[in-house]
Amino acid sequence: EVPALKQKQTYKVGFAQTESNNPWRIAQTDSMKAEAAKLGYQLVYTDAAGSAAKQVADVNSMIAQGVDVIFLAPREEKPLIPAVMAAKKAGIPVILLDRSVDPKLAKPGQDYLTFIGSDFVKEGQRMAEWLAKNANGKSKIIELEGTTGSSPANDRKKGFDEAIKAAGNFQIVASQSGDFARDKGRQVAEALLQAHPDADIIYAHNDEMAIGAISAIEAAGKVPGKDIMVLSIDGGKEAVGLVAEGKIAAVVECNPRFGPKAFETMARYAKGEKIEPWVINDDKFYDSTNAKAELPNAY
Amino acid sequence: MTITDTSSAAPTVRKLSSLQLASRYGTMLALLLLILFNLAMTPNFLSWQTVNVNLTQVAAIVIVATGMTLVIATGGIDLSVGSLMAISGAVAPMIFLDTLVPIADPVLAVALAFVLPILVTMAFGWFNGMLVTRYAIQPIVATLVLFIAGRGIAQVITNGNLQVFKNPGFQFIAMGQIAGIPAQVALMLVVAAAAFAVMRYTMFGRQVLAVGGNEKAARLAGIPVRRIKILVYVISGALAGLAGLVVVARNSASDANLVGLGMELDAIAAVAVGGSLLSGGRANIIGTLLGALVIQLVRYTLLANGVPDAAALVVKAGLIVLAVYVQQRADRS
Amino acid sequence: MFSALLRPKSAGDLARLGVLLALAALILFGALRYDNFISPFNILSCLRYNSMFALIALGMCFVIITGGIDLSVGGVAALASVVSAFASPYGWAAGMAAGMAAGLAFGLLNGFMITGMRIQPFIATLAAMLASYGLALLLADNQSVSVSYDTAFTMIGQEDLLGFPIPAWIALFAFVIGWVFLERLPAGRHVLAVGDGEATALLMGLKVRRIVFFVYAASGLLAGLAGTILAAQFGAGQPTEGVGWELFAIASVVVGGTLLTGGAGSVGATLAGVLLLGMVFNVLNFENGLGWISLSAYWQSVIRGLFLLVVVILQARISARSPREAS
Amino acid sequence: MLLSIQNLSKSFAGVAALRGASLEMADGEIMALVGQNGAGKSTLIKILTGAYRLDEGQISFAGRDVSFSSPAESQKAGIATIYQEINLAAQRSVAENIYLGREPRRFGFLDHRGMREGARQVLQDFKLDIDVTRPVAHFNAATRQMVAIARSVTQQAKLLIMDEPTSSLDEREVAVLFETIRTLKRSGVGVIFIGHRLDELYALCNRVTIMRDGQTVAVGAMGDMPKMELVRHMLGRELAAFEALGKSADQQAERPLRLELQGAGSGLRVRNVDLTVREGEISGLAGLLGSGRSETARIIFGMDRLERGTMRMSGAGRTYDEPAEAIADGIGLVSEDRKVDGIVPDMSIRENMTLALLPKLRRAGIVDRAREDEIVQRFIKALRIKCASADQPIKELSGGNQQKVLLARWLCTDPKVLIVDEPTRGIDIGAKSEILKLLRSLADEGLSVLMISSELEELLAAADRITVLSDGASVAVLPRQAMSEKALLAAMAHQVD
Ligand SMILES: Nc1ncnc2c1ncn2[C@@H]1O[C@H](COP(=O)(O)OP(=O)(O)OP(=O)(O)O)[C@@H](O)[C@H]1O
Ligand SMILES: Nc1ncnc2c1ncn2[C@@H]1O[C@H](COP(=O)(O)OP(=O)(O)OP(=O)(O)O)[C@@H](O)[C@H]1O
Ligand SMILES: [Mg+2]
Ligand SMILES: [Mg+2]
Repeated sequence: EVPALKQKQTYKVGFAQTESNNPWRIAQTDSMKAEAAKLGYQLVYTDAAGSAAKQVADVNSMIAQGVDVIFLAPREEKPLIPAVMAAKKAGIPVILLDRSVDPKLAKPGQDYLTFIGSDFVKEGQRMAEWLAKNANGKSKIIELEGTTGSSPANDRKKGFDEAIKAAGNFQIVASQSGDFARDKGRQVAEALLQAHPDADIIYAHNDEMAIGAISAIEAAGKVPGKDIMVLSIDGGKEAVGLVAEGKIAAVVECNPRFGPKAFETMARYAKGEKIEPWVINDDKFYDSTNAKAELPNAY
Repeated sequence: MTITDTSSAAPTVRKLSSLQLASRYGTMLALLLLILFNLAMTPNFLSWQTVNVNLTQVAAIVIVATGMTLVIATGGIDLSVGSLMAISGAVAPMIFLDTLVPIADPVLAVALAFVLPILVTMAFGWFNGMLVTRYAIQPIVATLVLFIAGRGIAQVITNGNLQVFKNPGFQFIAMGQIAGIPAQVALMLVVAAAAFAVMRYTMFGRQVLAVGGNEKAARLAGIPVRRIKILVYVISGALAGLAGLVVVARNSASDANLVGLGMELDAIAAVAVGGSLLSGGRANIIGTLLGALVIQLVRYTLLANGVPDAAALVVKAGLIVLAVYVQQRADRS
Repeated sequence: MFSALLRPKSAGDLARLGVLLALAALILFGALRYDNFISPFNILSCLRYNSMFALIALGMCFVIITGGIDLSVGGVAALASVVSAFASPYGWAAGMAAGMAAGLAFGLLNGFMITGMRIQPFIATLAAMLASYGLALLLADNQSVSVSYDTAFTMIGQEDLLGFPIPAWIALFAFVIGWVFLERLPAGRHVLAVGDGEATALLMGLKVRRIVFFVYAASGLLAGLAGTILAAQFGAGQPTEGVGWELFAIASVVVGGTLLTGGAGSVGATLAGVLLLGMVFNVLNFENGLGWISLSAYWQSVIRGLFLLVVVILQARISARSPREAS
Repeated sequence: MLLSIQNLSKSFAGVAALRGASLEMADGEIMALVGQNGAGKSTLIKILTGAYRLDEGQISFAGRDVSFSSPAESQKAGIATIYQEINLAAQRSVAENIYLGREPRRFGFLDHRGMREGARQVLQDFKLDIDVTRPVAHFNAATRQMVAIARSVTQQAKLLIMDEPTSSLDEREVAVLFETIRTLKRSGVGVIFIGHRLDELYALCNRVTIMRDGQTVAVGAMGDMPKMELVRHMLGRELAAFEALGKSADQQAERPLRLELQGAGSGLRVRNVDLTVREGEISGLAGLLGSGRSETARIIFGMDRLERGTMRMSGAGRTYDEPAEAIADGIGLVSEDRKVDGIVPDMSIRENMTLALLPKLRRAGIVDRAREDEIVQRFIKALRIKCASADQPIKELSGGNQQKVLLARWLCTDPKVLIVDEPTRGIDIGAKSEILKLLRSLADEGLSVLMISSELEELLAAADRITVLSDGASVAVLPRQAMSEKALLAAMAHQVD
């Protein structure tokens, strides 16, 4: 069973972040910190700098420091299992944020409390389904993948590729990693556009690469939104603005503001409520129909 | 003073081509093979746009690798270049976006956005040089300090946040054109040409090589060893700073987390593929230019031919080894 | 090592003394400032985690003594973790053998590139780093590979023996062998002499190539072992892990007073260097937990850089004050 | 026949270093191998021992045809070698160096104690009492040379090769070495001895092989070969007599002082040195090894700080923090260890030669190539530097020719004071007299030369005045009238006995 959590005035909570090298993670961290500050909790924050192994060590140091709850944004599904188990053994409930751990090895409500977040596979699917309806005759896709080996990259590719195959009529002419980065995304897009001049859709695994791709399209003398349709995931303000401008056709949101929901879930558990195994984050979808209106709400 | 000619036998003439030429041809050969391969295999390779894409993408590497060549020529190495790029890339937008202090005159702001970040990275280069000379810390370790802390500094001053901007004046160095040549390509050529001239014709160039070749002998010949070493790190810092500006200008955004990430390895690989010994005493700027082009073209080839990222790593590794090997064979023959 | 510390003879001895003092000071600082810092849980989990780095640093120490460098250790460890994860269903021994074999294979490749093809170590091992990551990703299909929980494989990483983590035992064992090799076997002298100058060692009749080949093979093997522990400890082969390990290892070796120019070095001080640098992360985590200042990850890297700076400057100072060397 | 080398050829990058050289010797023979700088002696040795590969020729050793592919192999076969540039692992201890590659073991482990004791014993035979656990880098060139010799002698080889082993030894040490060699000879060991000091060769060797331009030009018993004939074979011409050097006119006492040290001291090695060098004279500096001559030169040249006493250049008080300052004041230094702090190996002869001249060769930061080439060519001819072209890397030159380039490095800066530390070390007899003559003619034009040398004969022949150091202090100044070998030795031995 998941360790119990006493009701207290204030808590010492741990938040084990995986990395801080992109705007999305930074927004997530800020949201957690802001919420902890609002509630007057003490937040023990660690950053694993992209290493699953270090993240386990970080969790262990939180255990040593005797935190009440651990929020864990697992870098990877499998390697974080030992951290989850160690916390359980030490009597500290764990709440997973934005990525889950291998369900075969650890179960919600048993080894950890719950998983709060959205589904990367589903994000890819949603994008593919939207595209199937709104392609307007475009069909040749360049896919800009995230960092090779990272789970959002794997899942967003899997969800999209499978759904687009099911939809038929589409062809992924090239699929290469742009490392979730604007500069790399641009460089890869430049090379791929050059090698595949017939491509008319670019699907990027995050906003940054999509924005890089737009400048690659412009450098190649084409018009984003007209000659080439750009699709993205994340839905930060800049990207939503570009949807409003018409340069990006559609964005699936993946909201990083986890703070309120995370701490609310924790409070519910302390009160003794039963927590569902998956606290779903509902993410928006932006396209030309709603982008202008939603722009102020984008993160 | 008078020295009388007492020689009896005329010195025998050497019929060997110069070593430098040979090693340059090694890299050249690798480049030619790559181009031939692409002509045969890569779709739409033969076009001006291809040249354009590759040259603009290689510009930053060449600029950094030029500074790296000088550092390596003194027997040093500079791991901090990527972090310094991040710092200059972080500072520049803060100036013309008025995040630091409001500057009324936009022209002045842009001018400062060019000058100040480079001064900052030069100062960091000076810091590297001081560690290497004053404290006699080995270059890999001395520059490892800023490799680790430098990016942290850039992240701290921007709080890790992306800075997005549109500023045609500033972005001219990446987006502009000079006589039909993209500005960053022109910049790259100017930097490489200047470095070439310095190494070949000036006293400073000679002294850099002497310091790398035998530091004790250089000191005994009256060469200001410390000053020369500090200077190459300052130059490397300045060029890294410049490359940082080019990269952020090209992206209309500065991301302290990612600008210049891994650049040190690309730059060092370019220098090595280009035929300069990492142990110092040699500097082959043209080789570095060609080496960077080889690396860039390998990347392009793999991308354009749809080689998956993982396999691309293996192929890239193999090609670097091959290029260095060919180059060294040529060198020894 | 200890007699040398009591009566330091060379700059190296003094630097080694420095790293031990720094380690003691840091532990004392942590013990006084934080609750539970010297709790068995914290110390043992620190040792468990850092044993991987210790193994890599040991190999790096030998490589650096010959005046070389091995940038491939992180990538090789990642590859080995994937390979051993694949082999783990056949038992812990099979997993371990497979991981070490993968590491050794890359070590031999490095050795061949450096001695056979005469490619500079920096470039050869840089290429090996790229290639090993590439292979790891290809084998693992870009994902972590789960190890088998049916065999005893995870024991290698997760269990204790006599109250002490098994990975730490493995690392300790490796260091004892490394120490005996370097200090007590003729071959250790030869490794040191090669680092002093390859041309000289050659003229003195040493089989330089064989020695250089050997140290890269050993470094690969140890990286393979570290990768195996990585897989066992975290229950997965991780093709994207290991980034930056080579720099950590280099820094540990240097902090331990081994010069990158080769020809001198100490196994024991390297271990102290690993613990010192590993402890810094731990202290930073505890400092965050105090809640006085919440250090962002960014400040942490600035502080780590500064810490490295302070240590190497202190070392430089110490060596500068040691007896002057004539040449 | 112990060793027979026939028709050996070898070229480097198209330049022939050996052209059919040969050498034959029997057990228990001490063979002198002589020749001008660059004649190919060291190359011959390196091929024989497997450090270089031969292009053509046959070698048989101890009755078998051999072709060693590495020094390790030749050592195993019973050839012990000291190469010209002392080759020891600088950071390893003396004991380890002596036993490197054949360490004493106990149960497979290193026998540290046995190594220490053994090394101490061996060195005692050479009358050397040093701490064998200290790195060799801590010792001066002479001590290192002795360690290298001890290493080779203890290898119990059938053939012992020594390439200029005495170049940095003083007479006492040379005597000890020769005694050891003679003992080895008696036990049947063959010795090849390369050297430029003819007296030594006559004292030690029983046969001689003479090389010129990569060929063997004469072989004979040492006793049947008069000195003049030997030199003629070596040079291919007659040698002008050593004594013809001449001295400066006698009124030198009235000449203005150029460089003056009074009570100079630095660290422990230099305690109290008084020294004067006048305009246009060659001032000699003599002393036993370790007496502090080189260290005195280091002080004058700004490599070490003048901690006590005063130094004056042309009457003005001076202290230099960096060699650059000394150079700017018109001082030059040819250091004693050309490999460590002389040559820049990968640079060309031209670049090496003009290294110190660069500031004067520059116009707006650019090196004036035309002038540079002109100067370099002039010196290559004047000093008869044997090279393929001025753009050849200096590392490819023979030791003696490298030394000439270094001398040229300073001569071309037209200095006021030139300090030469062992200027003729490793230089053949022909070039040696040329260099001494050159120094003399430069002095006649006003150059002040401070000459440090361990060769008394050379000092007596060239110097106008000799200051003798002992244990870091100047103990005597011998004016020309008082100079004699006896007086010099007496002064050098001062305070030692
Ligand atoms: N590694 C090398 N590369 C190119 N040329 C070389 C090399 N080693 C020797 N030489 C050339 O071979 C010739 C013979 O040199 P060697 O060193 O054998 O002369 P030596 O007789 O030992 O002279 P010295 O008395 O000055 O030591 C010289 O002209 C030298 O320039
Ligand atoms: N007994 C000794 N033990 C260790 N080192 C010594 C000893 N004697 C001298 N040295 C070394 O010799 C150097 C001082 O001698 P220095 O070279 O100045 O004398 P020198 O008279 O010029 O001798 P040389 O003829 O070798 O040039 C020092 O650097 C010191 O390291
Ligand atoms: Mg010689
Ligand atoms: Mg001396």
